[in-house]
Amino acid sequence: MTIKIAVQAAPFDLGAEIAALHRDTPAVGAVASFLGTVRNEAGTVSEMCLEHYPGMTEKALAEIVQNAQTRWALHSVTVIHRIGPLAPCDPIVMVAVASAHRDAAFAACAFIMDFLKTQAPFWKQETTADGAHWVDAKDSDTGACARWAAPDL
Amino acid sequence: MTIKIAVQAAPFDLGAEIAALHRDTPAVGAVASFLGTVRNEAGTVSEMCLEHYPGMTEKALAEIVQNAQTRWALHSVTVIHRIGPLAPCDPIVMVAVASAHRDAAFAACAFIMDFLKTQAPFWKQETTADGAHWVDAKDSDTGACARWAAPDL
Amino acid sequence: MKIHILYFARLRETLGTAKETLEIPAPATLALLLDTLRGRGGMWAEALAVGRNFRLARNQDLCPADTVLADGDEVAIFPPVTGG
Amino acid sequence: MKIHILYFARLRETLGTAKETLEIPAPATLALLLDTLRGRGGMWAEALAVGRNFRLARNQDLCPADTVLADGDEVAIFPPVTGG
Repeated sequence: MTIKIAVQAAPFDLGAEIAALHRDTPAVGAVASFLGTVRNEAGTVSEMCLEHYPGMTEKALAEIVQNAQTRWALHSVTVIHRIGPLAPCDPIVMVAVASAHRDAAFAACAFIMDFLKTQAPFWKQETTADGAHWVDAKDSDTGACARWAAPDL
Repeated sequence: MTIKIAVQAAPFDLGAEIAALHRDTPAVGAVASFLGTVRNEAGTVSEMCLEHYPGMTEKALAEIVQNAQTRWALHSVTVIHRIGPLAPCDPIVMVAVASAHRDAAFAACAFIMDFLKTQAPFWKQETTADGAHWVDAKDSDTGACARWAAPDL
Repeated sequence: MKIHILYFARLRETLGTAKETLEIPAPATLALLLDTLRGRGGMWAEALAVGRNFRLARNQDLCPADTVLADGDEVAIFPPVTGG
Repeated sequence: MKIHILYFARLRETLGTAKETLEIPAPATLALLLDTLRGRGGMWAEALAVGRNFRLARNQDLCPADTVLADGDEVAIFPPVTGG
């Protein structure tokens, strides 16, 4: 399996990353991907800043991808997470999983996102008119991981 | 909700389609997408040709997307399916779903693919050294739809 | 009444026909239309035999064989779909 | 033994410290290290109080408070993560 993990301030090219997972790769029939962006439904967020724990982020992401690999037959996985200051609508994270069939690709992509949300050491700080404040963790994210604990999936 | 459905011989630009779903759209926090490509694990396929039922394909895809919309809070959906002759590794289909949160985006994307595979009138014909033959439908695809029938998902 | 019939993929090849328009007496269901087609014998009787795995659409919606037809309907008969 | 400690995000701001190196007697667990930090009183006692919602990592792996430390370990204390 080919694994690419990157933690970077720079934007990523989701289309190019997905293309790299299937181009000239006849064993791949399915690529499931996820893009997370800076949401700003209320229109109050002027900036979102991502702090992380250098070294542990890459390690945590690699472990999550390896755990996915033991559960599903995957051909390749790319995970890119941005850090530093971002604007509303900016891409934050992408996960793309290539497999022979769609069920493995979809499941592994959702699995990686669920664990990234609860185990990878990133923290969001939003800036609004009131100043900067740290985003609280969501119980629903912890709950999302629990569903993968079932012995038969 | 914004819906884009296209059935076309031309290639599509998955990255550009996904970007269109979240750019300048602060209500979107998640875009889940799927790319299906011409698989050729055994190396025997020289061409894959997609036949379809003009008119019904677009109608069937629109109904599937509308059904997804009644189940999940979606911001926008793009479905593009190619027709005509394709080569191994070529993209066949893309589904991209934008939502505020990832669970709705992932679920709706998988739902649309499951129903597209069993209800949208497309047929694949593979060409190998032996000539052209129609690809058989898979029981696993019919089974994949059954899971969405559960009353509480 | 006039029924426009379309055939797709393997079924189109087997029957050697992509489309035709048939005049049948009203009232009629899809099942009755299928009986009429089977009455031609040969590949028609074989490919459309009861229990064979094919799908039916009326006016571009998948539907069961007991669907009632109306004058001018577009009916399509095709193998299980394999797109995506 | 020497333990290198890192603080992140809200906890880093609350404690006014991003990192420090502490000399503590071996053997020691992460729980014992936390007790030592709480002993400083003020924000340290409050932010790291038992039952407060923070996470622990030893050498860049999430781990529970009963984890035994070794000389030169890197320990990180941080709020629940919110990336993605």
